[in-house]
Amino acid sequence: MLDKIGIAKRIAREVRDGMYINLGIGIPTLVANYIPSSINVVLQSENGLLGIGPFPTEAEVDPDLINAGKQTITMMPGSALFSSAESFAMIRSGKVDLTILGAMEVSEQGDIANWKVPGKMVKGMGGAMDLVASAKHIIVAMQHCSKDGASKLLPSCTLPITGLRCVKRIVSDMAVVDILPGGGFKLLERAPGVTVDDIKKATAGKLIVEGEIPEMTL
Amino acid sequence: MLDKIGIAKRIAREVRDGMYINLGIGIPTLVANYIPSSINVVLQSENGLLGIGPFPTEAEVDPDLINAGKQTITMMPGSALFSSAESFAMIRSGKVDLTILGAMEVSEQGDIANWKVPGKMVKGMGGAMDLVASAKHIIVAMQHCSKDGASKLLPSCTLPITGLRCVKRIVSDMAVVDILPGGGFKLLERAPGVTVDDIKKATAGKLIVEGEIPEMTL
Amino acid sequence: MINKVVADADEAVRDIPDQAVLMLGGFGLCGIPENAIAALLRKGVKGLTCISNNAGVDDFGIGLMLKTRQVKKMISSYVGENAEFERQLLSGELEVELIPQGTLAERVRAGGAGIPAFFTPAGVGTEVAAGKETRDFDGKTYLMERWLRADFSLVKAWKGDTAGNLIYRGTARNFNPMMAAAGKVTIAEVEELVPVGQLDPNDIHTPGIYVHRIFQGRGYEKRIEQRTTRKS
Amino acid sequence: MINKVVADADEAVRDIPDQAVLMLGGFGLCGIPENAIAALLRKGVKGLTCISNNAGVDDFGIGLMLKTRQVKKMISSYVGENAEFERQLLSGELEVELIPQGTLAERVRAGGAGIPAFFTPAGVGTEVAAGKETRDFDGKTYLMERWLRADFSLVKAWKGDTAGNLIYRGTARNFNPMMAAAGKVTIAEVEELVPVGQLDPNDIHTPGIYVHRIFQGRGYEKRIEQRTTRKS
Repeated sequence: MLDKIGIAKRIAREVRDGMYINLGIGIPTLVANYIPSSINVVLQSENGLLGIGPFPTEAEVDPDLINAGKQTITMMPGSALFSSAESFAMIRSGKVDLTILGAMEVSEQGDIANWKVPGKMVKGMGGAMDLVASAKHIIVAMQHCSKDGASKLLPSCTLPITGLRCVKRIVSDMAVVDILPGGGFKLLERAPGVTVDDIKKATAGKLIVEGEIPEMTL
Repeated sequence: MLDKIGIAKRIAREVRDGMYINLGIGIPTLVANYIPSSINVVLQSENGLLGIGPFPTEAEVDPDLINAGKQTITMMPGSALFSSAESFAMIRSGKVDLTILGAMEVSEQGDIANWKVPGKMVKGMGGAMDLVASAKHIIVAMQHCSKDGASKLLPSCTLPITGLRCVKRIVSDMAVVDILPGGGFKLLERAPGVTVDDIKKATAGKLIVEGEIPEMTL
Repeated sequence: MINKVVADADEAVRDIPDQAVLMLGGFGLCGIPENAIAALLRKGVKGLTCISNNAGVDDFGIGLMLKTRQVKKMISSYVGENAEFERQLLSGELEVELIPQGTLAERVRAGGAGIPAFFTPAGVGTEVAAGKETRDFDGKTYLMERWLRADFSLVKAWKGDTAGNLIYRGTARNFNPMMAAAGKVTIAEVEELVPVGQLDPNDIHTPGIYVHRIFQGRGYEKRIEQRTTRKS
Repeated sequence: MINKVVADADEAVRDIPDQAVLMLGGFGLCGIPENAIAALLRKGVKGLTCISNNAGVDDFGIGLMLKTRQVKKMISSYVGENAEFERQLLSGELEVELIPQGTLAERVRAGGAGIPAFFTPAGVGTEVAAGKETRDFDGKTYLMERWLRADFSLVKAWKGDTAGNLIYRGTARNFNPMMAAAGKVTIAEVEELVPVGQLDPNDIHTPGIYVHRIFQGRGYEKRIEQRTTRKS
C-alpha cells in the first residue's frame, strides 16, 4: 500500500519533459516535489500563473502571489501572469498537457465525482469542472477504498459527478489503472505488497486483468 | 451647402466632454480637428488604441503606431494599447459613447449601407458592421445626394446594408436630420444657403418638417 | 484625458443602492477591493447580490458583509472558508449559486465583451447543466451559458492613473480585469494613483474606458489565507 | 522553463505543408510576421488558406505570397490595398471570405479559448447573416458564430523569451495575441529574443504556453502604408 507521498512519487513518473501541468489541491500538489530536476515542466495555477516555483522563504512571502489553494508561492524565471479568463481559456483550448487531481469516486467509464457530498456543506466546484471537461490527459490521485472499506472505483458514480468520461488513469494507494475507451479499469501495476486479488476485492467496477501485473517501482 | 470641413465642424458640435469616440475613415477623421480644446474626449482606434493623438512629426513617425486607416499617429498621455479582440469587446459592450462614420445610403428606418457597391471590387466591411451593431450613438457624415443628383436618404437602402436600424443622426452637406424611432428623417437644421424646399427635393425617404427649421451654426 | 478620480471609497460607493448586483474582484483574499468593502459596511446597503469567485473569510473580505447581513445572494465558484456563510446558507438566510470557475470567468468576460451567450464544455452531464441548452460541435457536447453583468463592479489594482487605466500585480489580477469591463459602473481602487502619462500604454491591463471612478485606497491589509513557507 | 527556440524562420516553418490553414498576425502592414512570410516564399508551399485581417500590399506582406500564387483562400475583414489580389479574385483564382473585423477577432479568440460558438450582434440583417442561426437575447437579435483555429499561427512580437513569452509594442499587437492562442502550432518571431527571467511576468501579453517555436527575426522593414505627418 502506498501512502500519500508514495502516490505522489508514482504520479511524478508520468511527467514528461516539456509538459504544462495543472496540479489540484492535496496529493497532486505534492507531485511537484518528486519531478526529477532533469525534466523541465511548467506548473499552471488556474488563478493566473504559469510557472509556479517553490514555497517562499519568510522573507519572500508576497500576499499578491498565491496558488489556487490560496498558499503563498514564488515564481520561476520565465513565468507569466494573466487573468482568470485567460487561465481557463488555455485550459479549455487544451494547452495544458496534464491535469492531476483528487477524486472521491471514479466510474469504469471515466466519470469523476469530487466536488459534493450529499448531507455535507457544499463548498463549490472551483475550477474542477472546467479542468476535467477540457484536459487532454487526466490522472486521478485517490484512495482505492473509503475508510470503511467501500470501493471508490465503481461501475457508476453514486455522488454528484464533476465530469463525464474524462479520467484516463488512476494512481491509488493500491494500484495504477487505466480507464479503457470502451469502459473498464485496466490493471497496470500493483503497489508494493498488494496482490491482484486484493485489488480485485477493492474494485467494485469492472477490473480487467491481463497477463502478469508488475509491482510498481517508485 | 457644406463642404467636407463644414460637415466635420458641424459634427464636432455634437461632441460632449468625457466621451469615448470612434471616428471612421474620411470626413469623420477630420472631426477631431474641430473639437474645442476645452472638451476632453478619448478617441478609439479599433486596431487597439484608446487615446489617438495628432499625426506625428517626421521625427516621431513610428511604424508600430497606426490608426484604423493605417495612418501613422501619436498617443495622448494616458493612452492604453490592447488587442483587436479587446477593442471590439469594448465596442460591442457599449463602452464607446459615439461612433461617427460615412455612408453611401441611409434608410428612413436608420439602416445604413456603406461597405459594398455591386459591380465594384468588394474590399470588405472592416470594423463597420461591428461598430454599427453595437454603438450607443451613431452619427453619419455623408453627402445628401450622389454626383448625379440621386438622393442617398431613402425609404429603404438599395445597396447591401451594413446594419439595421442603427443610425440616430445624419449630418449631410445640406442638413442635420434625426432618424425617429418609428422611422422617418426629422429635419433639425439647414446648411447655410439651403432651403427646406431644397432638402425636401433631395430626400427620397420620408422627411418630417415641423415648425421653423433654423440654419445651422458652425 | 478624462479625469475619473474621486476622493475616497465612501464617495465612490455613494450611490450603490439596496438590492444592487455587484461584482467584486479577487481570488480568496488576494486582489480584493478592501477599501470599497469597508465603505459598503459603513454605508450599510442591504439585499446585495455579490458576484465574486469566493466569499471571503469570517473576519475579512466579503465575509464582513455576510456578518452584517448585507448580502442576499452569492454567485461564486468556491465558498469553503467561511463559518458564518455556512450558517446563513443552512438556515436559508443566504442564497447561493455555484458556477464552475472557468465558466464564471468567461460569463463575466462575455458581459464585458458584448457576447450574450457562448458554449463551454464545463459542467456537461453534471448538476450545473440542469435546465441549460446543450449542443454538439465537432462531436463534443457543450453547454450554452449566458453573460453576467453588474450594476457596479468593485475592482482592486496595483497602480492606476487619473484616466482610469489599471495595472494589476501578481496573481492579484485574477477576476479584476473582466469584472472591470462588465460593470455598468466600475469603481477601481488602487495602491498607487498616478497622473496620466506615468504608466506605459503598453503595460495597461485594464484600459480606462472601463473605469468610471478611481481612488487611492488606504491601509491595505492584504491578508494571507495560507501562509506557506520553506526553510532555506 | 521549456526552451522553444529555433534557429531561424526557415527552421520554424519547415513542416508547414501544402493546403495548410494559417493565421497571420498584423493589421495592415503593422505587426506582420515578415520573416516567416519570407520563409514561406522560399519554401514555396502552395494552396494555403490564410486567416489575416488584411492581405498585405502588392509588394509586401501576404501580397508577396499572392504574387507567387501560394494562397488558395483569404479570410479577412478588409482587402483593399492590393491590385494583384483584385486580379486573382476577379479571375476566380483566389477565394475570399470577408468577416466583420470584430467577429474575426472574436472567432479567433474563441478558437484559442475553447469556445466553439458564441453570439454577436455584428452582421444581423446583412449578407453576413446568410445561413447563420440568429437568436434573440433580452430583446436584441444576435448571430451565432463559430470559432476559428489554424494548423499554424505565425505571429510577430517585439520582445520574447526562450520560453515563448511575448510582449508586443504599440498597435502592432492587434490580432497577434489571439492568433498565438488559436494555432495548433504557433510560431513567434520577435525583434529581440531574451533569456528567461528578463521579462517581467506582469507585462507578458502572450504566455509561453501558446508558443511552440520562437526565433529572433532579422532585417525588419516595418513598412508604413500611410505615412501621415504634421509640420511642427
